[in-house]
Amino acid sequence: QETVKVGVLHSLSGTMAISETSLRDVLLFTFDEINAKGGVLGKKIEPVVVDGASNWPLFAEKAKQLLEQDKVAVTFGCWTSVSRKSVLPVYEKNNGLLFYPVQYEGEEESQNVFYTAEAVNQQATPAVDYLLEQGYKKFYLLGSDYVYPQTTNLVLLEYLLSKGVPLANIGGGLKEEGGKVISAGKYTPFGHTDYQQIVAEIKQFAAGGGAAVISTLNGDTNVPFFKEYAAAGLTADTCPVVSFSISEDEFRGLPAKQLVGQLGCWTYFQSIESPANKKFIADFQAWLAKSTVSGIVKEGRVTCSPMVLSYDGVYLWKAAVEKAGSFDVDAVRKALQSGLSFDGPGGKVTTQKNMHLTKNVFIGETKADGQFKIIKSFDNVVGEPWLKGKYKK
Amino acid sequence: MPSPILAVEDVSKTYDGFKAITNLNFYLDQGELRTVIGPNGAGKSTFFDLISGRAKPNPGGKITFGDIDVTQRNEYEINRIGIGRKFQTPSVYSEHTVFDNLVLSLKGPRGVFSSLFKRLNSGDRDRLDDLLKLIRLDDKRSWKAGQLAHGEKQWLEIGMLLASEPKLLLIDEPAAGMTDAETHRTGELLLSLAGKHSLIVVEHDMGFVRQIASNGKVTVLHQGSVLCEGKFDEVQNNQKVREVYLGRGKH
Amino acid sequence: MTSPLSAPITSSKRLKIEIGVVAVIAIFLIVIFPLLNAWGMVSNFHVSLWGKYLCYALLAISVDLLWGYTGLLSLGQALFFSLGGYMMGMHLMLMIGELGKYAEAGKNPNGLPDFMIFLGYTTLPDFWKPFFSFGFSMAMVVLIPGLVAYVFGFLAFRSRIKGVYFSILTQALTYCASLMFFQNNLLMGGNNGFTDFKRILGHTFADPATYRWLYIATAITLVLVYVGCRVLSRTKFGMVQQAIRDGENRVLFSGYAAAHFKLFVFVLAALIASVAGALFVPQAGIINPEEMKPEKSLEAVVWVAVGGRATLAGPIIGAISINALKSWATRAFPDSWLLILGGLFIIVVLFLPGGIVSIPGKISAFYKARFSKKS
Amino acid sequence: MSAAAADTPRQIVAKAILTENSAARREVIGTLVGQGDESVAALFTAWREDALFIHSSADGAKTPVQLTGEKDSAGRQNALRVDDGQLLNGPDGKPLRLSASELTVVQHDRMLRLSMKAVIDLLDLAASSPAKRIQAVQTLGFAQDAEKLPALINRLSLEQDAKVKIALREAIALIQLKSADDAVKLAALKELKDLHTLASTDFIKAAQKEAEAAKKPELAEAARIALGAVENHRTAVNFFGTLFRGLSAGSILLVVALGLAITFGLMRVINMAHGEMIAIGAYTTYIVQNVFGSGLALSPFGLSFTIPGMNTTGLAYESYFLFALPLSFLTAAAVGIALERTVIQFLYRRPLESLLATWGVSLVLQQLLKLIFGSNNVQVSSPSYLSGNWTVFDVVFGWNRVFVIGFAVVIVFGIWMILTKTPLGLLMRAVMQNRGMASCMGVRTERVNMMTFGLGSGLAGLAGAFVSQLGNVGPFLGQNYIVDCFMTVVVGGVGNIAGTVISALGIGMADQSLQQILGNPVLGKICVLIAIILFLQWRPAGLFVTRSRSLDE
Amino acid sequence: MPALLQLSQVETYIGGSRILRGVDLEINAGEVVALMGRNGVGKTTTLKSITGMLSIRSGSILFDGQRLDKMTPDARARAGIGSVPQGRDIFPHLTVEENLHVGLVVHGRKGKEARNALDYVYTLFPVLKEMLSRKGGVLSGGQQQQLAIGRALLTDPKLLILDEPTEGIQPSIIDHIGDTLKKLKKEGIPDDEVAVENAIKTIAKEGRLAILLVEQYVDFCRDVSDRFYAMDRGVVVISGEIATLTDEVVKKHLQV
Ligand SMILES: Nc1ncnc2c1ncn2[C@@H]1O[C@H](COP(=O)(O)OP(=O)(O)OP(=O)(O)O)[C@@H](O)[C@H]1O
Ligand SMILES: Nc1ncnc2c1ncn2[C@@H]1O[C@H](COP(=O)(O)OP(=O)(O)OP(=O)(O)O)[C@@H](O)[C@H]1O
Ligand SMILES: NC(N)=O
Ligand SMILES: [Mg+2]
Ligand SMILES: [Mg+2]
Repeated sequence: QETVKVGVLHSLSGTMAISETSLRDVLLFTFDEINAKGGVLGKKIEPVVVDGASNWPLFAEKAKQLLEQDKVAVTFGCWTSVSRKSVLPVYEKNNGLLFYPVQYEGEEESQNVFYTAEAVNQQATPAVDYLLEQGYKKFYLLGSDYVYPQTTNLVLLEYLLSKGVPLANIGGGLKEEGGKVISAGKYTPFGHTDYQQIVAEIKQFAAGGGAAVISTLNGDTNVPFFKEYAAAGLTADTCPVVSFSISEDEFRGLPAKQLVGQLGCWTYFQSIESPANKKFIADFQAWLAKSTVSGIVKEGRVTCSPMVLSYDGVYLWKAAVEKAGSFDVDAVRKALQSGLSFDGPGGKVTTQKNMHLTKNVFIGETKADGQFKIIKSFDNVVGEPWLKGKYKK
Repeated sequence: MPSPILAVEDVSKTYDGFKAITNLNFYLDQGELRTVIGPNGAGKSTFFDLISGRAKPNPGGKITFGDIDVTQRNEYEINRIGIGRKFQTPSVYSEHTVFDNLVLSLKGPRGVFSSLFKRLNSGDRDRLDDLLKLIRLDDKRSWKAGQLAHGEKQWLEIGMLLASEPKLLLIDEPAAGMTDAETHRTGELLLSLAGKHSLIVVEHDMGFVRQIASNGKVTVLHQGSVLCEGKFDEVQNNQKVREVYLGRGKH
Repeated sequence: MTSPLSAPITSSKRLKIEIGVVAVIAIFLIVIFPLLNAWGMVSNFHVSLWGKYLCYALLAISVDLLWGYTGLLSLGQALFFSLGGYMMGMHLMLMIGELGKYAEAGKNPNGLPDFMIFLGYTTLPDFWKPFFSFGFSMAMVVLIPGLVAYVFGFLAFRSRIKGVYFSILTQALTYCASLMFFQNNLLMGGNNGFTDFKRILGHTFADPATYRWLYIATAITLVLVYVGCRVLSRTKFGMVQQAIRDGENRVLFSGYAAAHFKLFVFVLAALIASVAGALFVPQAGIINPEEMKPEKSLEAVVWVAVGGRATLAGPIIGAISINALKSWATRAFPDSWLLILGGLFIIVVLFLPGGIVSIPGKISAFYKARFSKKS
Repeated sequence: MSAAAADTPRQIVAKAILTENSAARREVIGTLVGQGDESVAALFTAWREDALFIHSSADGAKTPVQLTGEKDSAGRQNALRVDDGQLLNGPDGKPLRLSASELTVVQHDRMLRLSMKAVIDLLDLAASSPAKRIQAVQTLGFAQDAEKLPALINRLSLEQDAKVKIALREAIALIQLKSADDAVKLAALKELKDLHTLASTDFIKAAQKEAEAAKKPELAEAARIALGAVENHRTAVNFFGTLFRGLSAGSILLVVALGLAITFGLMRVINMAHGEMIAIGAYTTYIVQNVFGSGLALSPFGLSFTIPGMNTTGLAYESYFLFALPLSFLTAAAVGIALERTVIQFLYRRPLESLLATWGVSLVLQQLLKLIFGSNNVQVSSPSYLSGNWTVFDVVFGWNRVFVIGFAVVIVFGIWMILTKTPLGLLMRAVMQNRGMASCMGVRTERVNMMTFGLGSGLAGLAGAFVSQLGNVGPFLGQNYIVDCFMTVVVGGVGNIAGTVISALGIGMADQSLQQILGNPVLGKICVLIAIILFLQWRPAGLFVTRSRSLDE
Repeated sequence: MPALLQLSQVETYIGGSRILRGVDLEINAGEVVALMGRNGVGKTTTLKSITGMLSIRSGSILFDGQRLDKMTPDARARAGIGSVPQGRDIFPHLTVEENLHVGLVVHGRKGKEARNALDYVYTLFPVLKEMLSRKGGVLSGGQQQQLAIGRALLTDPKLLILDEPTEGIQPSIIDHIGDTLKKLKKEGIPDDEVAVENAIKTIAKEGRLAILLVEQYVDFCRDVSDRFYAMDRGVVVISGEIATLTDEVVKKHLQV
């Protein structure tokens, strides 16, 4: 049987492997699932897995290799924005197609990338809406020192101000230059291990009650942060933390007991009680159990939003290919932009003209078993990449 | 009286509270060959360290070479004004050949840029050949210096010192590890240098000291300062010197 | 190792052989390989790939100049590589102009780099303006890293920091710089750095010929640097350099100001690395602070060690072979290639202390030994 | 709206449950404030834990119930009526047995829980634990609800505990800030000035603004003074807090760097795999934790196997950490010894190459850890005795931090004893300074090398057990520490344990103070690095230079 | 009685070049043997072959009935070979006292035995006692040499190997060392103190201490040795009773 080559471009080594390996796993699972049902346009998917190794020039090189050497029909990949930025010119130059599955800062809309990712208005602003509704008055912005948190916080700053929150009630610090706010919030480098100072600051910030932390801390650094947070006697009751980068997968490495009641916001939670989701989880677990792919961990696996958005991406691509009747990128793009829908584990997702996705947004509260209890949902939120300045008064 | 080429005045050196040199005064005339002896730990090598810039004296002391205050200069500047030194433990460039060791030591400009464009001329080559013969390492010129035996390294280091043609030579235990005959040859070599160069030689081999100090002065250091100074015989018969240094033996 | 008792090989004969070999390789790299590409026998992908490898080779030479020849193990060479890259990157960013993302979206009337629009800038900061000029940018590729190297080297060598202290200090320097460049308000693109380049000297990056010319420029630079370093190592300067490596303190007592020599080499190596970085960035398509991380410098050290320290062919061979291995293995063994690479380092260090370049010598020594036994 | 006087607290709760609108529901709950009994607290807890349900009978009547007791095979339990606490009877008059899946869970949201908390808080005013009482008092105070004032004043007259008294005074003053009477406000501000609690900041600021807006200079001035007192207090808190944080950051640095001070400082092996030794210690802790719990399943290299657990709970489970400490040491030491035998022993004469080989080792170990445990971080929970804190005058002393400081003191002392007071230590130092000569004197250098490297690696493992309590545990954990470790050892002066101690504490202190001053951890870190560069200008061979006279050291 | 140490046809290579070309050499218990020769003939190489710092390519080394050449250097040391290398090899960052203690620790000498042995070394080299707490690395050259000899004595050797022990040492102490070597050899007891007397006994072990001495200083050799060997270009060229070390022999074999 004929095959179609599909690229998988994630970091399987280096610092980002912590997050990205799971996406490789779920993609392989999805391909198997589709292949078992006959593939795409009658062709079996032949994955070409490459390791970007958390190294951005290497990402660009691997992208080139996938497009120019392997001639893949589509690529699923990237986690960090900088990796996406580094491969973007390659996709544009070769007119390739990349599906990008991870919450990101927006300010971009390439014809060669399909963003299944959460845009800022599909994650951060709904979460803030929820907090405001719950009566929180003070917000401490904390993030890792890179573009996604920086951008998100700048957007949130405008958003909060537009909602009448006074500047004095926004913690973490502002940096102004020439009258322009160029940074809002507190930032720590990747791999930062010492949050004593920041937690002490939050403790004082929250001393008078009514405060919440909005965290865009990335991966690893959440662990020392939350351990310190708990050690300082701060809890979800005294000052809740809403995190945008902790999904169920990251949660596996966190001290769940000490986090109970903290908040998360995604377009998917494993705890969604829908038949589609239950089936997805069961199938994925079954696939893991019998998988022979090297380096796959079988125990204690969970599902999370970036995984599901990767999964959705593959099916959307399949739908687009089938609609276009061809693997040709221009045809597939056209099909994608025509508003295809797929009933994924997180509910229905619909493609938009601007290469983003309309989807449901959920707010969840962490539980001791590492799952989120869904406490609020927003249906069919349209993904908007250009948010900076939008809420400016 | 000619002004001394080296004047060491009231110099002390303390290491972690230990006084290695105490109020030392020492003068060396132009062209003089001075022998310095003294018990182990008397401060002879430290004395050389101070002159050659490896160590700085305690504040207050003065060391002048010609009219230059060497305490204000660092090692390579001191070398460039004409003070060369042979160390007590042989120290050569072990990864370089014997020949290159000498090339590196050859008198001439020492700057970065001059070294980029330096070529050996025939005069240099002749001089190097002579030196190799003198130190009897002619047949080992392309050996790596690190492969030489202990005594050969001693000779090589002497050769390096000569190659740089310093005004003042500081020679620490040149005879150590040499056979009696070679020791004698070294002595003759040093004597032949005297007059044109000024030398300070440290040695424990009394036969050798007798040989090189026949016309010159001997200084005895003890506990960091001068115990006595004079002709070889005077020093040898000095009761205190016998007590702390020579012992009851036949020396 | 040559036996001290054996007659020294006539060095002039050796030199002639070497010149021949270098010339052949140079012609292949500079002329034949690009021609093959133009004729379609070598893919565009491989041209840009080899262009990058050659940049890495330059970086490796700069490391070896310091470590192999002068005994200064710098764990910060990637800093100079990146600085060169950033200088080139600034120029390339300004060349994007109307082709950028914000411009496409109609939000960038003044042709600013996208990240500035994003930070709310409407006019270009002054220090960016001269970088419109290619010539000025190239001058900065030399000046800025040279200046950083000079100041740092001056301080370090003046106070006689050496050995691991020097290594750790250079590591701290590059780490510090990477943290600094991560900051958005430095106006150097923050964590994303510079990317999405569109054209260089009027040529668009969409055209494979652009990559070919970049490749040729890199190959020429490499050959020139190789020859230059080779000549340098044969001068008296080279001798002093190696003397410093083997006995820095002794050198002082021969009248050489070791610090001046070290400073010269350090700046020279920084310039080589910087030029390599400037050539690398247009070919790789991105420069960001990640490239300044200490690990990157460490990687370059490993290339040198694997290739063969204190030789000039060694770093080139090491850089190319390890990166080629990496390119291949990240595709062929995406899961376990680091295991392979790590194992390789261990094996090379344990069993091949002279690196890859020592293999021919080992083989010939082996045969010589067998031959001499028989006779 | 007010609840009918006849309603018992239980009935009010039942009524609230049946109220659909969430604001209205909060209001019903609000009527419980200041009254109620233990049963209300229990009901609220059940509510929060999703154990309250609404039972709809066939006739459409809705009854709130709580499910309790043993589940039977069908998952059914006894149902207690919320309104009277009695068993719910079916139409046949017999108690019904219901299963959760047939019932509708009573929903709750964050604000509702806060309302419930307010009720419980007042209950808690008389709680036996002072900490609980303080929390209750603070919640009431922050709400600035004048209605609660009498309850608080009443409590103040009864209260014995000094800390609770302060909290009560603060709460009363905060509520009085809202008073219409300027004199009361003034007195409240005075009181707040005397108390100068951090929590009052925002309230005083609000009062100040209000006073300024209302053109009441006297009040504004009082507010300004009160604020000044609070800020003074804050400065003191930050100062002592920074001291403590610096000490603890330094201790952690010390703990993680000590192993390297041995393998690199003493042995001169540029040990890039040090970080992975830390990771091994941390993973050992993880395994021990799981063995004490329910076990662990792993599937490295496609093979699956299970490590059985002991299923302990409570204190027995939490004692896992005490076992993990020695085991982390031993595991890492064993790996270190294996490493020494296979790789390091060939490199003693080539220190710079040891850097490359150990870097290779570190890559390999990272990959192995990834293959065995997966690339995700794993979860290590802190035992309760390490997860609380002491708060003295608003300075927080986390127990984990205090423990690390104490532990650092212990191991530094231990290492110092071993190295300087035991024959083994003497031999170690002799071998590390001159292997050839030591062997000529009969020292079994191979064994000493092995033990020394084992000791260094073991210490790294021990550090791993500690950092597992403070940070993440993943295959790349070591990378977070390696740069700092080398920096610490080098700044202290290679080969000098005392130097390592001082440099670790110095860097920790500098880091925390700069962070405090600059308010930016990144800038703080940059400044520390620059300070180190400048420091080495002054001391090019580290803090403690071990001088030797030889020309080529 | 077989010789204490016996080298037969020992060949040693350094980095591919053959330095020793079949050295034969014997030392009996209680004997002082001088190994002489010009610079670079292989004396140090011979000693290193015995201590194990260099491994031999062919030939054999027997010590006390054991094949020494198959043992590691530390096993050789524990078998009873003590050495003072050329260049001294002091542990630079250990104090003088610690330098001395290393030998005691390795050979398990404790308590009174250790104290006596130390006292003996202090009598031999009084300067060491004054410098106990200073770092070995900062001592003067001569002081280091004394420390190296003292340290070797404390390992309780049966055979003491000295590579140019008088190098850099002041005349009075050379005399002192010479006397000591003679005393050790003759199991003589110094006429000073009882403590020293005991110490000597423990060190000299009833005359079982043999000494192999490399020395350039001919008078010193004549003074202390029983026999001599002279080397040239990696082989022994002449040997015999010390009395046969005439000036002619010296001229022929030891001078250039
Ligand atoms: N860098 C130093 N640190 C500490 N002490 C030192 C240092 N340099 C020299 N000393 C001490 O100063 C004293 C004099 O040493 P020096 O080497 O000058 O003696 P010397 O006269 O050359 O002896 P020798 O004849 O044995 O070579 C010794 O006690 C030595 O320990
Ligand atoms: N690493 C090496 N490589 C090659 N040859 C070496 C090496 N080390 C020493 N040699 C050579 O071995 C020979 C013997 O050296 P050795 O040190 O044994 O001489 P020696 O008799 O002790 O001389 P000395 O009296 O000067 O100490 C010398 O010719 C020396 O050059
Ligand atoms: N897009 C992110 N999370 O980098
Ligand atoms: Mg001396
Ligand atoms: Mg010798």
